Order: sequence, then structure tokens, then C-alpha cells
Amino acid sequence: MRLYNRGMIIAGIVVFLIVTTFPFWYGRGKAVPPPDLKLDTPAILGLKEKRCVEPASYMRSSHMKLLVTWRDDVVREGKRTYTATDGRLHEISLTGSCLACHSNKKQFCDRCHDYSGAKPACWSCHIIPEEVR
Amino acid sequence: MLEKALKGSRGYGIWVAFLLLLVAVGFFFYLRQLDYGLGITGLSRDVSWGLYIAQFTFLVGIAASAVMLVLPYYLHDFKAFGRITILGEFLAVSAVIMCVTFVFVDLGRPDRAVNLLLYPSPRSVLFWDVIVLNGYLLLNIVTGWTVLESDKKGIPPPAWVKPLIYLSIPWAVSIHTVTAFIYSGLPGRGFWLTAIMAPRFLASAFASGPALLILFCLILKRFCRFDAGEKAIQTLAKIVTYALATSIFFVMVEIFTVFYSQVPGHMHHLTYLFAGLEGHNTIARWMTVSAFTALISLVLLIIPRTRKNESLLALACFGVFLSLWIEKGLGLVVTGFVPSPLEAIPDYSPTGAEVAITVGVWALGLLLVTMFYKIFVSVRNE
Amino acid sequence: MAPTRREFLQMAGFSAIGLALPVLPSLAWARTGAPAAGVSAYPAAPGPLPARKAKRWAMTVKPGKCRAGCTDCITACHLEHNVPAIGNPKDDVHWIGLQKVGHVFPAEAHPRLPDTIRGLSVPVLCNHCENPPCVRVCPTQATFRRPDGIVVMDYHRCIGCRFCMAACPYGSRSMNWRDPRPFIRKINQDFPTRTRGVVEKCNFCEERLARGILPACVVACKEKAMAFGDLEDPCSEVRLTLDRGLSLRRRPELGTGPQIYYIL
Amino acid sequence: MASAKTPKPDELIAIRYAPPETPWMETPTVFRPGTWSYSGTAKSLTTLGLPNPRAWQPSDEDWKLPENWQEIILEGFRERLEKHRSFRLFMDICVRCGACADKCHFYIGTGDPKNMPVLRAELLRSVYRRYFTESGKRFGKLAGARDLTIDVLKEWFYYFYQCTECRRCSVFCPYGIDQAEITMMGRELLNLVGCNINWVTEPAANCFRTGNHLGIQPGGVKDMLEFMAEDIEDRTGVKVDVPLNKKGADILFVTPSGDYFADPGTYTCMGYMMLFHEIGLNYTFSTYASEGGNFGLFTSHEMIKRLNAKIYAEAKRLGVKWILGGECGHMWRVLHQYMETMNGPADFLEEPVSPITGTRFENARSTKMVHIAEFTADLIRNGKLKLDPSRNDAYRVTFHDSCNPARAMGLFEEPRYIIQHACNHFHEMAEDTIREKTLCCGGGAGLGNDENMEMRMRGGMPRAMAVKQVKEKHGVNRLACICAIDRATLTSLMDYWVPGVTVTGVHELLANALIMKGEKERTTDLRGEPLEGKAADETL
Amino acid sequence: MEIMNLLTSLIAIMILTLSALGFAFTPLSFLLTTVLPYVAFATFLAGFTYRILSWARVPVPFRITTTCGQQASLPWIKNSPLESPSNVWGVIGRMALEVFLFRSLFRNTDVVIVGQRPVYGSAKWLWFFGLLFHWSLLTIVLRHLRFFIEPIAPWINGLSAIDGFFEIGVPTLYLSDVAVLTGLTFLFLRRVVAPQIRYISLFADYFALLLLLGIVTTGLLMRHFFPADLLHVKNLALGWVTFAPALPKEAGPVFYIHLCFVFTLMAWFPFSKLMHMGGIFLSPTRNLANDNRMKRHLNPWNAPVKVHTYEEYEDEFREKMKLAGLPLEKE
Repeated sequence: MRLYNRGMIIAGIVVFLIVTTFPFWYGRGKAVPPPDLKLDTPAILGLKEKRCVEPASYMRSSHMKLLVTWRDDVVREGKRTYTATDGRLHEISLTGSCLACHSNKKQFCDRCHDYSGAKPACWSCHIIPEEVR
Repeated sequence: MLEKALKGSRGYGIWVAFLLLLVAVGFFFYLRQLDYGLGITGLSRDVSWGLYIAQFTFLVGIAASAVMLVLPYYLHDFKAFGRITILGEFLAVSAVIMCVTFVFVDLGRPDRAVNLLLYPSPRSVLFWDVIVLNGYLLLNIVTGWTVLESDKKGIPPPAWVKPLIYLSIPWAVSIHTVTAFIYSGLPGRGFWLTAIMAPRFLASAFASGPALLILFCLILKRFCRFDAGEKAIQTLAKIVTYALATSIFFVMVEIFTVFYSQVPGHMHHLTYLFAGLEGHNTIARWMTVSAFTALISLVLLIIPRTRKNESLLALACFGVFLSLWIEKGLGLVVTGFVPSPLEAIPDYSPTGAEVAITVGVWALGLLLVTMFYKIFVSVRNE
Repeated sequence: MAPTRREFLQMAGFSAIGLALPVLPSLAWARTGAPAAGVSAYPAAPGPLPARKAKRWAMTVKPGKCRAGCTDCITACHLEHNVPAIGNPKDDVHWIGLQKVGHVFPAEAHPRLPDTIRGLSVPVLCNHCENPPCVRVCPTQATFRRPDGIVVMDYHRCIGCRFCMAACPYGSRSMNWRDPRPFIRKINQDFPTRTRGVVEKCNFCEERLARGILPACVVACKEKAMAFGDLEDPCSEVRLTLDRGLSLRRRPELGTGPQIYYIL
Repeated sequence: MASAKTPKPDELIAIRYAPPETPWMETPTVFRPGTWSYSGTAKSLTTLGLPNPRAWQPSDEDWKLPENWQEIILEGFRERLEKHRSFRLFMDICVRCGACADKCHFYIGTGDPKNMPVLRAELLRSVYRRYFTESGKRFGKLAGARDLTIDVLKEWFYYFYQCTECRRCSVFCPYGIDQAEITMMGRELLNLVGCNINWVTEPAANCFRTGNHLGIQPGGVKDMLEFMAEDIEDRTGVKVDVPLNKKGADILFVTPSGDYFADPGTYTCMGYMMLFHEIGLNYTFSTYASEGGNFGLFTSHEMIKRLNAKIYAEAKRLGVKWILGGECGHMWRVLHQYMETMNGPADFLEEPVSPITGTRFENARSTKMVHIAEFTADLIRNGKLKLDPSRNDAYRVTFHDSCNPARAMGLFEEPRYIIQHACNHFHEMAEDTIREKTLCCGGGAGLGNDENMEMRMRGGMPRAMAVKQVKEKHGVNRLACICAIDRATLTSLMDYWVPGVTVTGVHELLANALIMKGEKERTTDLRGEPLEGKAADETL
Repeated sequence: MEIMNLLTSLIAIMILTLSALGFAFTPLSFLLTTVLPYVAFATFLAGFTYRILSWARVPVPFRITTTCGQQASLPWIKNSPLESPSNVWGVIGRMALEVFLFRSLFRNTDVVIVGQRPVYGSAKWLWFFGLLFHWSLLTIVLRHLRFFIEPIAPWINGLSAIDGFFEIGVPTLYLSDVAVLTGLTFLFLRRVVAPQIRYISLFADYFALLLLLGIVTTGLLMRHFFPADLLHVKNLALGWVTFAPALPKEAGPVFYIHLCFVFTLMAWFPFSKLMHMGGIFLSPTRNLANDNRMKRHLNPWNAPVKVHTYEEYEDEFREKMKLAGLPLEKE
């Protein structure tokens, strides 16, 4: 095939292909398994029924929404108890409730947050118990 | 029309590059402020507002002053202002943008600035200030730009512009009134808690803004082949004269009330402002300069012979601008905090970074003025 | 007079009720999973109590009871709330401070005041005004007054405009001019810190009240110089104290309606 | 065929921009008198060896096309898609953003949506999609494709001969899609089945045979030039030479034939002759290459090459050092963008150096052809000319950038420099109508004929109105330009829209101002009109 | 009626949506996550390359640059190196201005007839919203790389942080999302509202905009209203780029619609006007220098033509030339 401006065209196509396939070559095709979220903290192991506040699937996709609701409930409404959909009551507290079970923030929260590129601002104020200890 | 601001002579290019450099320096320091926090400034627990908010307050006045051109031209058909009304409006636009930028750089959490709109709080004067400032910005940019564009096309401006221009007249008064209410509505600050705050703001605005405009007109005449016209400039100068006189009068009224009544909570502030308290007299020194400059300028402006002399007029206008800038851009805000509610006499002086950011915002405003005026002059000289 | 008996009974009663109440399952395992609960500097009560509720929280302060040079209330408060000790007046953050009578009550101060009074250090903190100017001016409702009278800050919403600082006639508010965390000597993990760029102030220990515990300063004061309670409750200690004689409020002429009452 | 009566200006200006109710594919083309040009005659087509010579008119029902005309066109289409990247690309990448729509003077002047460049291109694109893209073959109308029918062909004819290839749209297009390229392809395709217009084919045929568009034979050229020399002597008292077909001249001078034969071009030609005489240039005109213009540009690329070949051939035969070109628009499009590619290399010529100033024309170092405006601007810059601009004081001048020197050469400053040294009153028109945004005269690309008068007046309206604006504002009474077609068509345009403004070449203004050695005191300008303030007072 | 084109594209989008849902709620969902991504992406790459090559196969016979500024001529005349470039650097600059800032569109004007004369006004909204749309789309595409690489490169996180600088809601609203929506809405409304633009709009024009709007809307829905489980999403995306596509779990219908739209866009891209992305670089009026008379440009198919030679000319007019006293080659 005869190409005119061959050099520029080929160079252009090569650049295009390199740029568009960036994710393919950047990771060198190495399969990266999704992070293993550790649920083996003493608190969780000690639970009779291993259930989070709401069903796990909801928590995985929407925990931030729940946390925002909690935040406003506590700060603005002074409401400190959350009634879950299954009727159980929970103290509304990021450190007191969430981190009580998930005391392994690094293995739990951070892994997934790093994996999905989420950078929540929570920790600039709220305390991570393991870091204080 | 926008492209006219992108092309120009060598001098224009150098000036724009210079301003851009200042903006870049300011931005660099702003990034540092973002990183470190507002502690990079000289602000403290006692003097919690400083240079930024003071510039904001001063510039609201500059913005409001456009009304001094719009009102005579549109309400009283004062033809001589026809050539320069748009200059006033563009000055207002640039000034409002500077105001908004100063408020923004003063925020501790600029990333949450949108909260102002997400959680509107009609009880807060600051909320209203955001509304009126942005409204004023919109009014002036739309009317100024549309009128100039019609000018360029050689057709009369569309009919819908007139109502907006009329609306901008009371709106201009509102921006400075609301800004004054930010201060005068606070119970614990004797210095600001005075009903004359809004009138004082307006009087000084109508002096400093037109004074700046005269300076710009003289620069345009000297360097950009655009003559605003003797009549327009002289009329503006008279406006400056009366506004300055009124402004000085209002200050005197304030001084009388405070010192004759001898209420300590009010007296301390004014003493600090003009004479200093317990040796803290930096501001007082500036204010001395301000007072003398104002008086000399007033004299130069009142005497017709000196007013009509272009160089002396320029000097007087510079004096008015400087004097009122010191009064509002330095004195007003800090003095409200000194002495503090617990009777401390804190010292405040801006840090280098704070000054750099302030200069950066001013440069941004000047850049906008430059570009707007470049567009204006290019269209008018066509 | 020491409130001990009443207060004690009250606490005991609450504890009893607390035990009698069906224990919230989540709370139960939250506690067990958080042994660090004891990290709180001044744990006033071993476990969660039902929240203390009031129509109108108020405080009385008797500076005359203060030990000279005592800063227990400040230490307790600042430890409890992770208030940084930055150590320079410019960036200073505090929730409670001690001030000379002359500065706190300029209108009442005159040269003939006895030295015993003039020399007193008066604890000053947020007055949780009836009609708070800081709430009025806040452009985002980041600071607001709860129905029980506590003026609180929503640190998630504050934009750091510092209008409230200008509006507060008592100088009760502090700005985080820089990141406070490095200056917190010992972090109480039951209470968040703040980020740079937000304003903060005393919250009447509303988080403790929610757990049924009195404010840290009140509890910390060994001399019982401070009392805390419901102003609408005729039997509350604050009411009983106020009933007894003249009390002062800071700058009442401003109409803010402070809820810290000083007995001098 | 009776020529249509052109409506009055205030009727013409009432333009409706709302598109018709029917979609454009279903809106029939109406050949309204006054808006199209007569067909190319069989004689011209035969001379040029073009296909399908016959007697017909576009208004006829039957266009007498060959049996297999669709095949011919589609084959031609395919061939052009393979020869011109521009064509192929412009067929493919238009996003129909509409930025070009109101840039076309024909659209501004008619409101006919098919005069929006985007839609004029869609006329071809719809057929391209139908026959050359998979989606068009499959989805037809949904993909914006349509069959090539006789109505489509007629539509092509109507609208591709309603585009002056001025390239204004390409300035605004975010991808640089150039309607001129598409029109050229459209016209080439039409030519394959013998559909052309006479105002293009006849000049082309003339040019091919006699060397110039008007078909003037060698003696005629000589007579005209000598006649002009007499006029010059009459006005200035200086006798200038008329070098013609002179071997051993340094420079071959080529200008459009309009400059020899038609007012006001002749005054411009006199200007060249006076200038060359004054500086003592060793140059020659040629009768064989007596045409700078090139109507091949409006026919096909092959035709451009055929007509253009004479210039290099003549330069070689006469043994000149380099070539100088007069004021012309599309001539310069060809000279600047096509000539050397087609008929070069010009290695038998020298790199152009001004014999007067010694300036080397670096920008013409390969093609070896210099624009007269470049040449003259250099003379003025080096102080080689004595000029008295006050002789042009009767004129308030504005300058019309001709499309091709503007958008195909980038020649903006040189003519302005000359004008500003030759006269005292120069006023630019509105900025959106000059330089690269200049508006066409309405008669370029072979449309300057009289039967097309209404469309010319419509297409020229935006230009005329810009002139009218400076006339009202500054009292402009002279419209200067550097194009022979402009000088011809702008004259009628001005008469129609802006009476009182006359058209002039830049070198006419220069010659008016030029103080010649040994000249008598001038009392009139080149046109024989009295000089100076006498006239100026009247015009104001 | 021209509105038909709009309706047809709306219907096309509906069909796409329904088929996406069809995939989502049937066992066929594995197709959408394992086969279609590769088909769509391969089509995109191959098609794009093919289209470029198909243009590159065609020569550029003539230097037809559009000169939008003063040529480089005499040294004392200031030329415009970016509007009428005379060398390759100028061309690169011109192209960069065109690609990054939409230079030509910045010139846009509009025209109305006022008082019997056309009046030209500045019309920069198309430029502004066009630029807004393209830049924010680029930002969004780059941001999405966070799903495709692990660990996430710092610059991607940095870009997201800047894009999400303003703290609006949780998860934070990205400015580029607002911008892309604004830009697309403007472009769409303009096409529907302005009669001239509506008149020239084809099915494909509406379809492209609606498809992009669909992608943006579903994306926003997933971020702010029906959050998808990002762990699964990223696992899926990483699976694609490591050629080990995972079967999706618990990805909602919105996610399927989003995917379906994206794959449609990718596969359709090379065969549509969206190829202007590659085409702009090949546009001869923009990518050629205005050095026509400085350098000879070659036309590979320079057509052989029959010319009228001087000899033929002199033969025909010899007598007349002699009569006029003109020099002749042959007496």
C-alpha cells in the first residue's frame, strides 16, 4: 500500500495506538486480583452473626452515602442511633461503630479506596484508632 | 471582540506579560496557602480579617462607582459620558471579579465555597453579598458588552438592555450597602457598629472609583489614542470632589459622635486608628498619610484652575485613590478588631505571601481592565 | 455548696436505668470491639448512659472558687476535644481561656474593686447565646443553635470565612490557621480533630451529654467552680445557683443572651 | 434568451433566512432567471477537447447527457477520491457544526440553505455516502445518502455554479474544510458529462488558442498597449515603451488580459507601464502568455495546467531571469499554489532579485514569480519612487482584499503599504469583511456574467454593504482592489448597491501619485479627471 | 420532516438501552462484559487506523493551505507565523492551536440583516461550549483510567483531585462532569432549536450527541444515585486489559446501559463523523505551510495534458504578428 507522508502518518498511528492501549501495556498484562478485604479483626471474629449495619452489597456500593446521612444525623439533628432496615439499632459513630469492627482500616478501607482511587476526606478529622495506638 | 484583547502592540504585550507574571507569582503563593492554610498570612485569632477582606471592601466601592457614569448618562441624558460609560461598566466588572477573588482567597476551605449556594442562608449578610455582587457582575458584563458590540456593529443596542441598565443603578447602591452591612450589623465591634457605615462607604466609593476612572482616561488619552473628552473628565472630577468632601464630612461626623459621647467601646477604636493605642501606631501612621492626602487632593480638586490642569488633576485623583485605599483597604477592617473583645491590642501586619497573593489578585484585575479597555479602545478607534 | 449528693443520686439513677434498659446490640459489640474507649482523658462514667436532655443548657461559673494558677478545666476540655496547643498567640486555638475580670466585665470593672476580685482569673468560653450573632451571620448554616440552646459547629460545612469570628462579641471562636494535628499532644480518639481552614469553638460537650456525661470542664474542676444544667428545670443546679443572688453575664447590653452566668 | 430583470436593491435585501418546510433532499431546484449562467457552447468545448459538446441550456428539461452519465460521474467521483486527499477527507469528517453556514456571501445574500457551504458540500456527500460508504449503501437516507438522479445533477450544477470558490468558509471551519475544493470537484464531475457554463469555457477556449481570455490576437494586444502609452503621454508628457515578446528582457510581466482591454483595468495597466518606465525596468509583455488569469481553475485541474503552461514556456523562450505578475486574484491562486507543481520546476529561471533595489524575493525563490505588490512595496520601502499622494486627494479610498490573494497567498500588507504611500485618505472597511475574512465580489470563479446578474448582486451584497458603510462614515468614493475580476464585477456591484463609488487598481493609485522624471505638470489623473481639491470638494 | 432524524436517533438510543437491559437480565450478560468489549475496542483501533490509512493512501496533489494571516514575504513586513506558517514549526503551532484551542472556531461570527445591511457579530458560544465539551471529555476519559490500571498512577489521582477540588456531595461532583453535560446540552439544544442547524442535521449528528449524553447521564447516575460497586467495576475493567475478563457480579442495570453505550460509541466511532478527531491532522488547508513559492511541491500524479505550444501559436498567428511588427521565431 502506497502511503503519502508515510513518516508522519505511521508515527501518528503509532502514537495513537500507544496512547489508546495505555492500560494494556502499562500493567504489562499482569493480572491484579481485587484487594482482599480482611474481615478477620477480633471484633468481627467475636460476632455471633457476621452482619454489617446493612447488607454487604449495599455497604460496598453505598457506605459513603450512609456515612453522610449518619454525619448529618449526628451533627445537625443530634440523632445518634441508626435503625437499620432489619430493625437493629446502631450507635452512629464512624470511629465508635464502623472502626470498632473494622479496626483494620489499612487492610479494609484503604485497600479498596486505593484500588478504586477514592480519596475520602474523612480521615483528616476523624481518628483512626490503630494510628493513635 | 474577544480576540482584540489577544493582539496588540509591543507595549501592550509587555504590560500584559508583566501582569501575568504577577498573577503567576500570586498563584504560586496561593498554592502554598492552600497547602499550609491561612496561617501563611499575618491573620490571627484576634485580627481574623485583614488585607484580603479589606481589598474586597475597597473594591466593592470601585465597582459601585460605575453608577456615577451610568446614572447621569442614562437617567439625565448627560451626553458627555456616552463615550466612557462602558469604561465604567468594565471597571466595575473587573472590580467585582477582584472582589470575588479576594473573598475566595480569604476562605479557609475554598473547596467548600459552593456551600454558599448549596446551603443558602438568607439571614447571613454575606450570602446576600454573594448574590448582589454576582448579580452586579452579570448586569455590568451583559450591558457593557452588548452596548459595545452594538457599537461595533454600528446599530443601536437592543431594547432589552435599557431595563437592565436602569436596574444596575439601584443595584450598584445595593452592593456597597450590603457590603457595609457585613460590618455594621455586628453587635460587638464598636468601630463598625454605626448606621453611617453604608453612606460612608458610598461616599468614599463615589470618590475613589471615579478618581481611578479619571486616571485610566488620562492614561488612555496619553497612550492609546482615546480621548474621553474634557467635559466628561471635568464632570467626573467634580463628582470626585463632592464625594470626597462628603466622605470627609462623614468621617468627621463619626469622630464627633464617638469622642463627644466618650463611650469607651467606640472611642478606643478611633483612637487606635488615628493615634495608636499603647504604642501600636502603624495604622495610625498610614492614616495620617491618608488624611493629609485627602485634604491636599480636596484642595486641588476644589480650585478650578488646578482641577483643569491635567497633571494636577492626575495627582489629585491619585491622592484620592491612595487616601481612600488606605482608609478602606488598610484601616477599616483591622481597626474593627482592635482592641479585641477581651481588650487586647493585637498587632497585624500582612506577611510576604499575603502581599504577594494580594498583588496577584490586583494584577488579575488590572489584567482584566487592560483587556477590557483594549477591546473597548480597539472598537472605538475602528 | 457541693452538688454532690444530688448529682450523685442522679448519676446513680441513670446508671441503674441504663443497666435496666435493653442493651443495644450494636452498642454492645461496638464497645467490646473498642477497648480504646478508656483512652478518653476523663471518663466520667464507665459505660454509655442515656443521653442527657434539656430544654436549655446553661452554665454557672464561680471564679472565686478557682485555685490560683489552676487550668484543669482548660486541660480537660482541650484534651477531650483534641484542641491543639500551637503555642503562639497568632495561630492560637482555644475553647476555654482564663481572663482578668477587667477584660471580661469591662463595664463592671472599676478601680475600687477589691483586689480579691480584680485579681481573679475568669474562665471564658462560648456563651451559647440565646440570640447568637455567629449563627445569624454564618452564610452556610455551619454554625447553628440546637433546640436545647447549644450553639454547635458543623465542621463538615464550614468554609472558613470567619464571619462568625467577627460577629462574636466575646472572642470565643478560633480559626484553624494551619493543620492542627501536629499540635495535639495526645489524641482522644473518641472525638475528631479539625482540619485547617475551619473555625471551632466550645460545644458544651454535646457529645458527652449525648452519652449522659457532664461537660469535661465541669467534671474536671476539683473546686466545683462550674455547674451545668437545664435552665428550664427549677431543680437544676444552675437554677439553684442563680436563684441565690446576683449573677453577671458578659456584655448583656448586646442582646445576645449569653448562657454562661458568672457569680462573683 | 432574454436576460432576466434584476430586482431593485431594497427588494433584494429582503432576505428570508428561515429554511424551507421541506427537507433539503426533497426541495426541488428551480432555475430562476437571473440566478444561473448560460451553458458552455459546443464550440468552446470542442476547442478544449471537453466531452459531450452540444447545444443545451440548464433551463431545458433534457440536458442531453450521454447514456451512461451516472457511470461516468461515479467513476470520476471514485477517481477524484483517490487523487485528492482533501476531497476524500472533506467528504468524511464534516460534523455539520454549521460554523460555515453564514460565512458564505451567497447564503447571506440569498438565504437559500443550500448555499450554506455545509449543505452545498452535502450535495456531493449524500452521493458519496450512497455509493462509496458501507453505511450509505446499507441505510440509505438514514445515513444521509441518496441516489444520483438527474435532479441531483441539476442541483449540483445550480449550486456549484453558485459558489465562487472564495474559501471564506474554510477560514472558519474547525477542520479547515474548504468548500472551494468541493466545488472544484463538483465542477470537474459536471464537466465529465459536458455541463459547464459559457463564461468559463469560452474564456478558457480563447486563452488556450490566443493566449488570453478575450481572444485578442497579437496585433490587438500591441495596439491596446500602444494606445495606453499614448494616453500616458497625454496625461504626463512622458513617453513610455511598450516592450512585447522581447527576448533578452530581464523580466517577463504577466497580467490578466482584463487589464489591457477593459476599464478600469486599463488604468491599472497604464500604472504598471509608468512604474516600469520610471524605474527603468528591462521587462517585456508577451502575446503568447498574454493572460495571467486562468479559467481552468473553474473547470478542472488538467485545464489549469494546460492554460498555465504558457507562462513558464514563454519565460524560457524569451530567456528572462524571472517573472513578475500583475494584480489578479485567481491568477495568483494558480501561480502561488499550483503553477510550479504542475509546470515546474522553474530551474531555467533565476531566483528573483529586484534589479532596482537588489532585494531578493526569498518567498518566491522556487517558483520565481513575484507579485507586483511585493515588488512595488519593496521599491517604496527603499525610497526608489517619488510619490505625491496629494494627487489622489480627490479619493477617499478603501481596500477590498480579493479572495485569492487573501486566503490563498496571505497577501495583506503589501497592497495596503502601497495605498498608504500613494494616497492620503485610506479607510478600512469593517474588520469582519476584510483580510482573511474578506467577502467575495460575487462574480468570481466564472460567475461574472450578465445573465447571472441577480445572483451576482446577491452574492456581492455583503461586500457592497461593507463599502456602503465606509462611504457613509468616511465618504469613501474609491474601492481599490488587486484583482481583474474584481475590477470588472465590483463596478456593476457598486453601481447597483453603492452608486458613487468607483473601482480602481492599486497601481492606478500609485501611478497617479508617481512623480516621473521629465513629466509635465499633471492636471488630471489617469482617467482624465481633474486633479486635486476641485473634485474632493464635490465628493464631500 | 427534518425532525424525523431526531426522532429516529431517539428511537435508536431507546433500542440500545433496551438491548442493554436485555443483556443485563439474561444469561447473555457475559457477552457484554467478556466479548463485546474486545470487539468494540478492536473495531475502534482497527477502524480508526484503517480510516487514517485510507486517507493517507490518497496523495495531496496541491498545496492548498488556507492563509489566515500575512504571508512571509519581505523581511520588513510582519508576518503571521501561526496563521500563515511558512515552515514546519509554524504548522505545528497552527495545528496545536487548532486542536487544543479550536482556533478557527474562535473566529466564528454571526450575521443578521439590520437596517438593510448585514451586520456581523461575534459568536463564540459554539467555540466555548465545544471546547468545554472536548476538554472535559478528555478529562473524564483520563480519569476513567483509574479503573484500568493498578496501582493507579499518581497523575490520575492528581487529575481526579483537581477535577473534584470543590467538595460537592459525597462522592464529590466532578467539575468535568458538569462541564461535559453543559457542553453536550448546548450542542444538542443548538441543533434542535436553531432552524438552520436543524435543517442540516442528519440522524448521525443527533445520534452522536444523544449517545454521549446517554453515557454521561448513566455515568452520573452511577456515581451519584445508584452507586455501582467499584470493586467489581474495577475488577471487570482490569480483567479486560489483562485479557482475563471476569464475570460481573452485582453490577446494576445502569452499569450495563453505560457499557453498552460506550461500546456502541467505540465501534461506531471509526465509521462516523467522529473521525474528525483523526482527520483534523490530515486536513491540507491546515497542515501545510504557506511556502508554495519557496519550495516546489510534487504531485505524484501530475496529469499529462496537451498544451498549446508557442510554435502552434506562432504558426496560427504568424502573419498577424508580422504585420504588427512583433518578433518571430520562424520568419
